[in-house]
Amino acid sequence: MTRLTGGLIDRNAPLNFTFNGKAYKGFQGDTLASALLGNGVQLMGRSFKYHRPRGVVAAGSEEPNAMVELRTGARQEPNTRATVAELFDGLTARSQNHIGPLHRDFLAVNDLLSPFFAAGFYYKTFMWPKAFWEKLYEPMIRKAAGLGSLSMLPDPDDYDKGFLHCDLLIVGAGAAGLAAALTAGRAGADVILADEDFALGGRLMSESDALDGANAMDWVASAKAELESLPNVRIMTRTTVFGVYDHGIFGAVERVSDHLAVPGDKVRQTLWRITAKRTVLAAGATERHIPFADNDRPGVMLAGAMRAYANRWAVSPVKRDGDAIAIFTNGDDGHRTAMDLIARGAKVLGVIDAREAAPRFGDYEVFAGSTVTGTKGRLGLTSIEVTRNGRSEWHSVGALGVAGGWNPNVHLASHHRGRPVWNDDLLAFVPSPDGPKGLIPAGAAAGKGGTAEALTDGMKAAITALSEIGVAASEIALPKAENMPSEQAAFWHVPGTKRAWVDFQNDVTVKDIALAHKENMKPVEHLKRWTTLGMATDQGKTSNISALAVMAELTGKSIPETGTTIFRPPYTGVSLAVLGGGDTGPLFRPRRLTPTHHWAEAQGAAFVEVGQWMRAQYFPRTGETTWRQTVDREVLAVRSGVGLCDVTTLGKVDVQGADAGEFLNRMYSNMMGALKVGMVRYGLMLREDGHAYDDGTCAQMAEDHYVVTTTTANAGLVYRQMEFAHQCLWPELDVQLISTTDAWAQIAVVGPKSRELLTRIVDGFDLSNEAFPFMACSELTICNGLRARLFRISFSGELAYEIAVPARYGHALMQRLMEQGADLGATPYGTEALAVLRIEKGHAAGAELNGQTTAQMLGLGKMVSAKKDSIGAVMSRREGMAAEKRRLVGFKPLEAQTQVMAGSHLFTQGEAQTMTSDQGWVTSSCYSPHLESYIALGFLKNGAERMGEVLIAANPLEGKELKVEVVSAHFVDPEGGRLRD
Amino acid sequence: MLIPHPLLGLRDSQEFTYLGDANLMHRPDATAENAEAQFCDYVFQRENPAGVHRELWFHEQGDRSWLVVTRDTTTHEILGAELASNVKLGAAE
Amino acid sequence: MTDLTPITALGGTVARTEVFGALTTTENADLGLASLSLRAGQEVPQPFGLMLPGVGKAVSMGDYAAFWTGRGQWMIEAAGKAEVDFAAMLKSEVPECSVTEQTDGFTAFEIASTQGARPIEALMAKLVNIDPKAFGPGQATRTGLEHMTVFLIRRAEDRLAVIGMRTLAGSLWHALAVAARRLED
Amino acid sequence: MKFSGFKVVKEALTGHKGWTPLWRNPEPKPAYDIVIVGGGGHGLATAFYLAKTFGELKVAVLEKGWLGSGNIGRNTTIIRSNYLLPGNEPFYEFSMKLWENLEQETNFNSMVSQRGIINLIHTDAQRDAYRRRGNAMMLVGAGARLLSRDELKGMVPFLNFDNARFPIKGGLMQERAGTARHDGVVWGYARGADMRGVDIIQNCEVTGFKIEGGKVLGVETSRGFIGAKKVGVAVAGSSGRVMAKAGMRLPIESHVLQAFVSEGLKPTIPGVITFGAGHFYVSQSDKGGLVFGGDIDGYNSYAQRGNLPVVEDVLEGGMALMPMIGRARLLRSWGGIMDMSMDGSPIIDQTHIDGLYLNAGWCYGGFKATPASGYAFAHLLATGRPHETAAAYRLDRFERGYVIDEKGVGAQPNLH
Repeated sequence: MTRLTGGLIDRNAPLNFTFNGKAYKGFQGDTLASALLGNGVQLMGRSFKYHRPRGVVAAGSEEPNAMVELRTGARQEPNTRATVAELFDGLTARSQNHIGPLHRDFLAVNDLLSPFFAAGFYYKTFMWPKAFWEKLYEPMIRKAAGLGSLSMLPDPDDYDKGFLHCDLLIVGAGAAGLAAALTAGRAGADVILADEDFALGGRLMSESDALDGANAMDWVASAKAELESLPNVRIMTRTTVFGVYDHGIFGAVERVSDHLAVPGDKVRQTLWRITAKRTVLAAGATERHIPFADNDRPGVMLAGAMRAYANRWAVSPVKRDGDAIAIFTNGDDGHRTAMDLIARGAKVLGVIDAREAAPRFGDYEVFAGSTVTGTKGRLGLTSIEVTRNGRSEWHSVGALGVAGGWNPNVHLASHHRGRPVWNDDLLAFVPSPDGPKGLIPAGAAAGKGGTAEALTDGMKAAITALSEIGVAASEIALPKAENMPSEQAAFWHVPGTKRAWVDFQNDVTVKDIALAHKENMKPVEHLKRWTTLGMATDQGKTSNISALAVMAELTGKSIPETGTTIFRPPYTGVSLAVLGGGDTGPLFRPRRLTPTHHWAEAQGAAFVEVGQWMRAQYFPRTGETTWRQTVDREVLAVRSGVGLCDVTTLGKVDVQGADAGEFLNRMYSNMMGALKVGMVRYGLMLREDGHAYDDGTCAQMAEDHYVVTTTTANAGLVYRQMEFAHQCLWPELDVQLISTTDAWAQIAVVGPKSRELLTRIVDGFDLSNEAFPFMACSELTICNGLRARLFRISFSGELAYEIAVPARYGHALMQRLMEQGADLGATPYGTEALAVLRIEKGHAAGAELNGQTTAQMLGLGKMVSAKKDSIGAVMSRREGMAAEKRRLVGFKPLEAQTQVMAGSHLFTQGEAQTMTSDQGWVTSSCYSPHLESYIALGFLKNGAERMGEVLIAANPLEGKELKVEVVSAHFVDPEGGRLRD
Repeated sequence: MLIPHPLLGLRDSQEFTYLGDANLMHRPDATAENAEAQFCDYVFQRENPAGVHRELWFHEQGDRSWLVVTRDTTTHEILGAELASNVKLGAAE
Repeated sequence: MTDLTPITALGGTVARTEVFGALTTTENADLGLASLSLRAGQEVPQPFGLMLPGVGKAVSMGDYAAFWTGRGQWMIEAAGKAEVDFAAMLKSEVPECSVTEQTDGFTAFEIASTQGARPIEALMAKLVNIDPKAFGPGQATRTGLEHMTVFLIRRAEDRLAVIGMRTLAGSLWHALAVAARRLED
Repeated sequence: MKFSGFKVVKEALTGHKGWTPLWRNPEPKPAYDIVIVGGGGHGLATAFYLAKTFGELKVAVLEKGWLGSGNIGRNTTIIRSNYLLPGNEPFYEFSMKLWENLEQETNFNSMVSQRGIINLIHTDAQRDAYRRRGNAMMLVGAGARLLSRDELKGMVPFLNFDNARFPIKGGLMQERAGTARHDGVVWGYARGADMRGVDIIQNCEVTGFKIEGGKVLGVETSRGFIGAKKVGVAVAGSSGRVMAKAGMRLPIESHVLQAFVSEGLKPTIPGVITFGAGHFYVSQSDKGGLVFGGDIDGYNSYAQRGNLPVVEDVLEGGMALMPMIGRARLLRSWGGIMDMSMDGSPIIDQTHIDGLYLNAGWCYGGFKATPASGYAFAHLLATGRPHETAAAYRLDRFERGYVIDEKGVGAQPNLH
């Protein structure tokens, strides 16, 4: 054990866990990384490219090395940073990206071959022989690449989403964030305080600084207690604000139960969309390292992280108690780590300070003007080489802390592409002044990392933010604090001939940057892409600035001239499941059920998804073994008796107002104004670009009242288009629009016996052809007083009606029609039979009205009235549209029992089948039990003039072709006598 | 994004459906001599500015009003929103 | 009276109700609904004596209530009037206006809390991007909820009505139930 | 310098001393025969083919920032030729054939990887539409397979076959489709063009066109005036902005498209898969990240960043389709600006200004078109005639009524 004294762990709550199958113990309050270090485990993973042995580098979410596969089975979670994985009893973790055991990774051979794997090498080789890239090289690369693995099982956990609103969102609950929260909370503002950690305090948890002369955590505890008592403050721990979106909207993930073995009844995570009037970004800072030769060994870590492990988790980073620890720094901050380690009883070799005028703050050795120039220890650091003025000596150490300075966490401030600004005093980029509107950086995130200045800055940021939204907040009494010394030299890396890592995870070294420079990959984005620098899971948090500094040195430019990179959401990795939260199965999207759905279900109907709707597809009966048998029966029943079909899905829009007729006249291409009350007209709508859009009916219920129907697919779109026309084009017209699709259950009653059936349910309404002819409509009552609407319209070519009743009665009406029609052969039918009936009649549906066709093509050219203007009319007459020669026709296969596949292309017999000889295509096909033949519809060049011609319907995709005869699209009753009788 | 609805205040843009350039309100006169050319321009050509853009949003999951929103396409900052029918009627006067 | 027997939007013969901790959700199958739209140039009428509310507001008086749905448009609610031709009743009140029957266009779910506003507001936070703090009693709006469109009416601090499309009743109930259940602990 | 495995080994053994810049950083000359505006994939490919195939020697490419900083640097790297309409499919198939020879042509490994694309089918109507499309692909030799549900289960068993709102009923596959390393395409063309004498000039923003008597004479740039006999503009995403400097309006809106990459994972997804009932398409990069995207945000934008609703929409689709990706993490998202045209198809044409040529309107499908777009644009610039596969990409097709509308949604760019 390498535990020290103190810390914020609960020693009375020991927890068992395993790493690579070996059992260990940790404590409540530990992360996986601190617990492993506490057990003397330094080796935690392997690097991406060279498979170098790696240990933990950081203590937070920026960790590039210590990544594990957490949990097992379907909950296996790859690439989890051990530094943020809260320890729970029974946790299991495995290191990843190695073949064989972690300490003897077979792929470590890559490290020996590293000279061949220099930056950009992929692009220069693997090109010969040509076929080998995909067959050999790439599969090998793919297998070796990647990090952790997925279980390939569906994620078993639940995820939630939600929306929060506040006056002030505070990102980060360290010194600045807590001061801001107290200030705003006391002012009565609605505050959300979010922190990715499971406890409040931020860096205060990891430092030994006193507040008001006492342990800083005492102040944190009192601040927490006060904030929890304020009803206007919501504290959200384990919550990462990962992205800044427009107008003060933030994406945040709350890890509700990742700290538990299983979520139980809870969701695993919640995605919050937070709308904040103002935001204080108090996200702290991230420490950077200093590249030097072989600086990537387990045991080499950031000095600030080392301090956090010592102070917060009471662990020493060495494998064995008594091993010495050294610090390599370019500034005062490294000395703090030495002091804290000593205070906790660790053995410190000394501080290697690159500055000649290195200070000394306590009783430890200072190697002034010195650098670390080498390390030893394959699986864990054993010694370091310290060099001063060219003279080197080796020292035995078990760990080395590296302090290269701190980078403000400017990420969220840069999500709107505001570029961070270089600050020469801080030697760091600070947030851009033109960052997201309403977002104010504070504390270390603003470059004010001293505890005292962070507290003050947080308070001031809150006051400023609130004053902008008219909330007066007063200064609060802040605890007395100090700013620790933070002098620093612009010392970026230790020059040398050996490899010095800049990006640990992706194995990018100083040499790689030099090579990129040599090859003219100088713009920082080229550097990144050529070397993969900053593309690892830490998104360059620990590497980008060092790399810029090295490139700046090579180009002779300053760091800001060399550039920075754009920060993009998310701040840290966010599980894909929570972003796609909610239902992923049958309720992934809402389901619209027709009024007769439950009835159809009881009949054993098969259902089909039609957009949002579930519709009955067909109603199988006992003894029927194929769907075709069922559909053939349904179709024949309709044509010989009477069929019933729920057509509620068709869109219905109520159009009222003095100008309703004129309005519809402008919406539809054909004349609608001259309709009569009690009559229905078929209507064709065009898009403004002249193409066919939708078809439907207009029923005139009163002088100033129409009921319009649309296709199922376009119901919402047509309603929207009508609102557009009404509000944006012709607001002067007196028109009121409202959808009534759901209000009415509409049932098609179709077939020669439909009139007889309806006669049995209407309350004395005269259904005779004279009183209620084809295309008539009326309000009436049925079944002893139920209000209903009746439309005599037909899409099948048969005598047919559509009857509408309040939706709650649809179920009962269907039952009643079935009962009353039993002796007439009343048969329910679904969408399949519906399709057969309309294909037999040659009516266009979705496959023909697919947005690419014109009225001319559909044989409806005459419906575009030249006597008036309507949407799309002018454009439908353009040269290319007028020249369109394809027409909707019917096809019959010469062999009646061979299906003409929809999607086949049409060719003249004997011609080569190419795109230029293509004559058209088959849009819809079915078996017609009526004609005892397969039939089809399709578009054919000059189709109207080619009746009787035999063509090839080619389906090379499925290796088939057949001969079809061109016929009229009206296979049934082309004269239309049946529907008028 | 949040759309500052002139009646309802700031609303989630997810409640809206976007159409495009507010010039789509100015449908040409079909009886004009060069009507086809005017319609081609109306239907297909766009200013597509990098900067301030007047555009149509439909509050489909709200009060079903069409709005003319003025927005900077380079920053997404919204400078104002009006009811389209008011704009149209005002323009007609 | 017709001899056909209606079913509720959720498909039952009686309205569904379910308790989720502090929240109880009930299918309000008896609610009559009709939309009222002003024609060009009309004054705002007072059907059934209701002062039709302004933007984003709801009012109620006895068995009748109304909420604003758009400029010059309201939905009129009538408790217990689902089985009668409520649209005709309304039309006779306001013959000059456009009235459309909407009783079966929608399904109304009434959510009541036994612990005041907090559970209602917590539920809203999981479902709709409407700030509950600014959506007190007497507020009404339409918004999106799990890919559906709904009207919300804050009938009281501890009561919220969610009115969605009738054909989506099952999906809407599911969404409300899942969210309410997750608030239970 | 020729790149090869041999060269890599030699340099590895001699300390990488022999590598030289991939391209020069030349100062702009006063004038060129042809100036290409835009150092992205299409512009560089145009320059490459102008030099290599059409023998044009005095060519410059002007890039506002760094090479490949536009959409070629940020996309989901999919290459495919699975289009429906005769105006499109031969062109994309021509592009596919160029992809298949790209490495040999440029001597640069752009990692073209034909691991296949599967467009999933969820309804019978969709199957009919895909059959029509698949047959169109067969007609130009692009190859296609109509997969049954059972075949799919064998190939991609991790999809949600049994518990889906929109059941998977099959798929249309193009086996020759796949991905290419987007940056590698930029660099391959840039290096190839540079080696053939093209001046590639970075940090050179075109600020205006010099047009006299209806003829273009050159471009004003942040580095001074550069004369040109012909100017080809290939700045998709910024076409509206750049062509406005020539006084032109276009049948184009600029929209933002977001794309996403997950943290690296061991091999998970073999090829490219697209959801047919939601907005989600995905592949896995050689490095291991799941690269995926969905719909455009849907509003005019030049801001190069998107918003959260689309992020959620994309991942909802992803989770519904393949719920096994849930425990992977999103690493990075980005937003690129797309030239969304009025019919969803591109423009490669002369403008009404003599000598000024336009390559634009690629919507969110420009990456796969890069080689053919470059070739066809070079053909047009060099010969004055459109390449046969790009003959339909005329600017006047809108007014004349010959739109190429694959989706059938009309003149509404955000629906294409």
